[in-house]
Amino acid sequence: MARVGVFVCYCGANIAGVVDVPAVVQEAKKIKEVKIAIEYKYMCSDPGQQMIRDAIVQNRLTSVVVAACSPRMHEKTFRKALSDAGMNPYMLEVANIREHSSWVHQKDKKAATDKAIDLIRMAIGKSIANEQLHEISVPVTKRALVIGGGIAGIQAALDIADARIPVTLVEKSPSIGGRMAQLDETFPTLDCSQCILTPKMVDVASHPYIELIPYSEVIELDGYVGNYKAKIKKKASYVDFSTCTGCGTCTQKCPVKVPNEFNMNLDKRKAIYTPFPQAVPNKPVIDAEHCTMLLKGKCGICAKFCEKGSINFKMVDEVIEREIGAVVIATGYDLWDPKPYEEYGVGRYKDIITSLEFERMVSASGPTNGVPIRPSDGKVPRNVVFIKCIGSRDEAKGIEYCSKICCMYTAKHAILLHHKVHDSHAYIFYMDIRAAGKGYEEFVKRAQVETAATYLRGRVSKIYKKGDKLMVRGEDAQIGQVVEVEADLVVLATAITAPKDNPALARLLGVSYDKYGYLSEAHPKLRPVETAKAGIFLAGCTQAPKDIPDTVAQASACAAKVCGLFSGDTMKKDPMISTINNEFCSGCQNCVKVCPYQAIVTEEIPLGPGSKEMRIVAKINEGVCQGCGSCVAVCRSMAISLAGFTDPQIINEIVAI
Amino acid sequence: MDYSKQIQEIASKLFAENKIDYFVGYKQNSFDDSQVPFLITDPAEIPKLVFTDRSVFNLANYLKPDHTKRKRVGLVVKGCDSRALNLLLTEGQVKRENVYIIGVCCEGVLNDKREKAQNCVECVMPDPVVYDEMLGTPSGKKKYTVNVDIKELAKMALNERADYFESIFENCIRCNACRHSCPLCYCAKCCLDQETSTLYHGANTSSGAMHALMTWSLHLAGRCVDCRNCEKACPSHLPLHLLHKQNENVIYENFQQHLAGMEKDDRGAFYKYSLSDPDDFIL
Amino acid sequence: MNGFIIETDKTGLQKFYEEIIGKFETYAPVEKFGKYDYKKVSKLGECDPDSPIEMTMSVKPLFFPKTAKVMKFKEDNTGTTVSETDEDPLTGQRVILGVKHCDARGLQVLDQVYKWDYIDTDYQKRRKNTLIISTRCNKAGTQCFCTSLDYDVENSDAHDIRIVNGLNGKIYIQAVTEKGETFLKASSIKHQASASNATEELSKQYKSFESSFRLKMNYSEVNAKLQKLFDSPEFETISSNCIGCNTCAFICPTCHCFKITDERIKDTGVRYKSYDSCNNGYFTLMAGGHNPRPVKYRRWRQRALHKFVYYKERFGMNLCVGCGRCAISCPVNISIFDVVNQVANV
Amino acid sequence: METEVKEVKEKIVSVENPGITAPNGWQPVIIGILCNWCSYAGSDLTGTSRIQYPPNIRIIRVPCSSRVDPWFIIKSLQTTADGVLISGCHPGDCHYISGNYYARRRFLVTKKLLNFVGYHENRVQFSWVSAAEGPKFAKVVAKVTEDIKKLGPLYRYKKENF
Amino acid sequence: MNKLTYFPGCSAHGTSEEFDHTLKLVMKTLDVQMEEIPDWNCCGATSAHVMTENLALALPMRNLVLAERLENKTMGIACASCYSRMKGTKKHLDENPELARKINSTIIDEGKYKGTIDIKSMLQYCYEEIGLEAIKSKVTKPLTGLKVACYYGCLLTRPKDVTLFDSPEYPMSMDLLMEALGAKAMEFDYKTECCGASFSISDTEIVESLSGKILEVAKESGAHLIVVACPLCQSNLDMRQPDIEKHTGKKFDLPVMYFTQLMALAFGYPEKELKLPKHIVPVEAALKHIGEAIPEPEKVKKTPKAVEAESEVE
Repeated sequence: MARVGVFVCYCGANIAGVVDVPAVVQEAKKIKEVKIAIEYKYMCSDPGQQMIRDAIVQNRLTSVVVAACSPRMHEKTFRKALSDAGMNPYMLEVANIREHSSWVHQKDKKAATDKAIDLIRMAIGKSIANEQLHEISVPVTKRALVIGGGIAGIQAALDIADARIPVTLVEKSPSIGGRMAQLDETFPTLDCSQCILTPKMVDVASHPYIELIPYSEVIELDGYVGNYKAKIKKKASYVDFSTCTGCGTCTQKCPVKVPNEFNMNLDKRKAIYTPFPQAVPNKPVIDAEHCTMLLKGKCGICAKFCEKGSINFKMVDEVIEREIGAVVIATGYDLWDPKPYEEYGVGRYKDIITSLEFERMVSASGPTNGVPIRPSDGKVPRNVVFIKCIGSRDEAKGIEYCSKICCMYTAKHAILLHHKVHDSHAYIFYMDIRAAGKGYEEFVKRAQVETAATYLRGRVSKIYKKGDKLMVRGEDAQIGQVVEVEADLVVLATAITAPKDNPALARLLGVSYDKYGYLSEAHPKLRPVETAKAGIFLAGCTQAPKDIPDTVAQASACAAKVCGLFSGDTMKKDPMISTINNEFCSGCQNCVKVCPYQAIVTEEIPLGPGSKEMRIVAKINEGVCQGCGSCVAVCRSMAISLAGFTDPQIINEIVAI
Repeated sequence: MDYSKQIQEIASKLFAENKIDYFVGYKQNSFDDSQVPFLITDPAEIPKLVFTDRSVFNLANYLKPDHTKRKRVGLVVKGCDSRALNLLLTEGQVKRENVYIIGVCCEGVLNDKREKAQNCVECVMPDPVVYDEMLGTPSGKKKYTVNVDIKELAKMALNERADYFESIFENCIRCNACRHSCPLCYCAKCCLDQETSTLYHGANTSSGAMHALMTWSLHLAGRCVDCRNCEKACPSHLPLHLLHKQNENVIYENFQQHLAGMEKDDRGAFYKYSLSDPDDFIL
Repeated sequence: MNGFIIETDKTGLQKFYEEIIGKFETYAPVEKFGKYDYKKVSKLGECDPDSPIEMTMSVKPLFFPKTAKVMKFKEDNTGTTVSETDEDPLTGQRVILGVKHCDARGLQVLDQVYKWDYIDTDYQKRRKNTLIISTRCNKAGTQCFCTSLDYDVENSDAHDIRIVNGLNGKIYIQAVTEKGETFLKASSIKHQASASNATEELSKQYKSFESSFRLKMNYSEVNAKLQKLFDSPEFETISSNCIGCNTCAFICPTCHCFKITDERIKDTGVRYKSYDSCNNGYFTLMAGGHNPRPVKYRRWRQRALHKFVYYKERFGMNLCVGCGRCAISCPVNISIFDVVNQVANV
Repeated sequence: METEVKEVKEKIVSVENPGITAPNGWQPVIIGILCNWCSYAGSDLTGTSRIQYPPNIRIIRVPCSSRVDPWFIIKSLQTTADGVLISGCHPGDCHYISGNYYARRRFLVTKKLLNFVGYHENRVQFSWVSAAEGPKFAKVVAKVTEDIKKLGPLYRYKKENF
Repeated sequence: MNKLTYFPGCSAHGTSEEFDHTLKLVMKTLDVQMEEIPDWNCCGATSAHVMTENLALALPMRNLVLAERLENKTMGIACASCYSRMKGTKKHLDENPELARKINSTIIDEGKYKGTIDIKSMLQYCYEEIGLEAIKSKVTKPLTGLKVACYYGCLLTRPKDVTLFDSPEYPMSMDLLMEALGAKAMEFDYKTECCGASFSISDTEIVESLSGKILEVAKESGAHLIVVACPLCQSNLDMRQPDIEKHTGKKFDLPVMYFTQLMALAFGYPEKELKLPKHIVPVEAALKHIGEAIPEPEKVKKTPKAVEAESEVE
């Protein structure tokens, strides 16, 4: 005989403001199995939980229904309360009367109350059919996989490895370093990006617990938290890293010149190249799309000059496997292509460039040796106009969100411009200045005062050519007038976008992503570094635009999560998985066919007690099963049931309304 | 078509070579020209075996019962029967090495009114799709045609159709002959019989019958081979094929012209998917 | 007792029927999906009292429906409250036309079990308030064997009024019970006792009817033999053909096993009583998990012996009335007749 | 954003049995079965963003749309529901990789079969709602409620229901 | 010979007679038969929709209905304003069939609105349906040496989702057309800027400053004349030029010609056919440039760092 306790939460006014809680409690009391029904302001608070614990003990409850916010919010909290009271935590059901009633039916109090009552009735019905469940523990493989070798990936890898946990770091390009390696100096301290990054890169290369696999991609991931198996494709580099000394002769001799993507195509690199001087590993790779040897079978000069004979044109892609327990995704970001801004003449005027191009120019190791120039004629610009929010916060042409870092790096650029070209002047068109962060506002001030950059609040409506100048016409909203600036160079602060292959990666890893392609965290506030898929974590801009400090912080957070996950040899697992009733199983193996995790196998059991004849039945692998229930729905003989979502539970809900 | 002789020969051969424990065929009924399934373990009975256009019953059904399930069985199958057998093989209910299949290229069987049965008129695959020995000459796969009754019913107004089906469910006495006569209903214990399960709807009301028959037909969707054993078994003469043909039709039109039991290792439409499946009915 | 006989013709009979249908709540065989079932009729056109036995369901459902609400219940914090169902167990008079003799006998057989240890009041009410007018078949169905059983088909008293189509084209309406007689008297049909040769005509018709039987057996002998054949291996061979569907039991005029099920919504529910069958593998499954009849042949043995031995022992009547419906409806045409004979005559 | 459904004034007739009209102030009961990862999260988002929608829906949480056995739908329609809405992740976004593809097939066949035996096609509806589509969820619910209000109460196979 | 339903618009018979005239000539050469819509009416222009929306829809709809009667695939419209009204209306109606039925009922005796016809500006028609190749082939007297600035105005390519033609910000169709005729289309950033047409009567101040800017930039680009495809643009830039010069104190004398005029010229029609006298700013001087060789712009000397982003082999 079930004995149910019902606990209705006011959630301050969130619920009580719309739903007539006392009435709800009265209704609940009417139900046969209900032994106690009480209301309280905040059930999730300590006193609230105490009430539940006491009620359980005093009324010898067999199951508990909490009517409050979404189970996705506080299920864990209340389960804890149950087990504290010595009750199986899975005897809890949560009726979601906030997100599903009070918040969405604010106009219609009566209906909201009725609905709340029904939702509670359903929860009671379900809870009666609840079974006692116990956490499952599965072994974990203590090795982490970090995808992406930018600052996020590097930081995460280092932190995990420092905890003596082996890490496999996979980087798409020939060298780690990522976007940060392209930067000149970093706000707000203006310390040299390379100087702070390269030591970390070297640490990665030399760390005993880090296995660095550059020029490679993850192509497959199966398994489950603690027991993933990853397939990694090492792209053919045509250079044998084991023998190559990185002397660089090949690069000098190579006759083929290719736009240099590291320098935003502002200059050329060779077909065999290392992306940049401080690259890690500092070994060249051959760019198969341009190498004449690989394309036409002629040339091969690099091979001739390589004393070590490390060049091998026969080399092919290689797929390696790694057993891992957790994944950190740190794939960074792309830049938005400003083509749609036709009224600016983007694409027609060489002297309109993007911020990252400017960044490369002012970088001492950059294509112009740190001197900003006009791409059209190579002259050094005097008047430079910076336009912010190109693509960001622009629903018509670009994307809704704010890219977060543009305000700061534009201020930085103004300062750098001043440093490099003393008689220059920077004009900055902006919508708002968003300088939230330690020392950020001061930094912007510095740009405005020290370098006397002219900040103009307003959008640029037009850029047209006048002689070899660019006339930038825009509104200065503060004086409410149209202004025109005669510019030598225009720098567009283009938006940050999610890497274009993020969705593909997300599907491959089985994590979700938002409409922009950023990977989604499990909870916006409370679980910002986890994904919905257990054991997969997010670091850096792959989740949302971030500056370097935030990225590093998140990366370290990931590391902490991974270490936590690996703290024991086994790991607790949610017991809501499928179980098979051999009596009913007819061995048709449809479940085996549809299971997305190959969690179901077959076994032979005796036909009857003591019988020699055998029959085949299905068998669930507890560790692998994720509890999706696909097998349950395809089992015609209803031999499978999914703990926590059994047929009786669901039907009880249906008939309880 | 009359293959009685050949079948008798094969049967005796099989018994002689001790290839089988059971032989399942047809025998003449004592009181009229209809035939009944005939299980023999004793070669002496072989002469009673017959096969004509009155050999209606789908013998694949006889691979279900415990006394034959794990024995070596020789049996006679028509086109549709062989498709059912194919599914039984795929779903691991029968071991291929345990059955010796005599496939007959069917020319259609007669119903009690002595006219060609509807499912034979609309038959897609008269030839056996799996067999050890074939009798007759294959006539190949036929074009799929939508069942005439389905077309008729589709024309009806919604509430008329609802009334019609309610009358069907009302006349059902839930004897479950349909299920037991279906070769593909082999579950250890049918979900509809599990008193403990929530699917159990024992009451013999029209809603109970509706619930049972609908669930049943959905469990057979994409698997039913249209042998109409169920319909022939039904003591209330209910047109049970309607439900199955409807599902078959939807599946054929939407899921790459899928038909049950045609290929080896095909479990039916619900146990695979295609990215291009229709999505327009979903908001 | 056999009351007086009225001699009339087709039209006379039709008038008689029409009058009844006009006056009383009347049930008669109505065709649906090519099968005759006893339904309420409002005019003679709808039904066919002379429906062929092979195509006709029995009248059992009119007294023992395929499903019936036993009670309603409601559960809340005050406890469980049980209430009557809204179904009426028939209080007004009702007449059934075209009942087969075997079915009528079937009712007599059922009476035994329903007025035994527990009195099924609903059933009794239905019986009491029903007047049965049966039509004697002219020709036996392919599976019929009523004549070779333990009851006198010719002078059966299982029905109130008997209608016989004489070979001479005349139709004879015979009152069998007092109830029938008073009913007949009350009817407008002219009821002077008719030609003296009526009785001969009746027996003539019966003779020809009796001669039309394909299946015959010596009941007492079979019954006697079967009593000793509990362990006969024959049951196993016979049952091998059976596909274990429950058709035979569900359409049998005398099978009376049922199951009890509850259907619930919210806090209210209804308890149903519906047909069940001893052929069902889980029929005898006990709560503890033990099942005395796990295999088919044992269930078959139960069925055969219950019909031909046990019931007879307990109630002095044979549980099978020889209508042959089981054989007709059986997908693989297994006939209880063959079964018992085969077992008995090995 | 407001998605209130205005009260239907005139007498509503049950499409399946035109004999029956709804009692005054009749409100349909709609059972919504949502997958935990996308649609349920989406419905929570609808709540957190305070988007209003009609109160007729009663939500049941399942791990994945592939958990939904067709007879949940049949059972609902036979017992408490006037309509059913089932919602899962968009194709390709299934948290369990392929669940919703299998579900999609079952849903189509079930929908057609129910319509064939005499349920209006709008009684049972399906949707893909992602965790980010709070507004869409509200829209869907509003539409479904609107539809089912038009269809009137469902009586078929419910008359045994006391 | 392909047929084209033609809607001239009010200006065609007045201020932009030369446009209409040359257009007909050009189409003859390109062997397109123009069928003017019988009994066409005002498109409603800017005045109708300040009265009532229904009127603003009914007027163009009537024209559409009449046009559909002629059963040609396409309807060509000379005036950009008419074009915008018609196409805008059609889109609006097609999106709201209910409204369409309502409006249609008011002019039902003209016939039923089907929404079948495809609406194009004459420029669009030349560019898309006839094609530059066909036009090139007809050129007998190429306009080499003539530098032109193509001015599209605000309506030809906007709003994007209505016109569905060329880029709304920096269209190139007319430029390419001019290149096809042999002329040189200069890079002209103001090709879609507002000329202030709506204020051409009410507030000339604005017109002068806006159109002034356009002329200034056009001059800056080194063009000999401005090419337009819209009567309103033409009248604004041409007719107001003297005042603008007064207003800004700059000297432009930039003739403003219709693209069809130049086409006619290139197709070998005599100058008198162009009805040049109708121009306020004299054209003759500009046309003298035809035949001049254009000096190659001196190569900008590249610093080693200057960018060329395609791969090369030494």
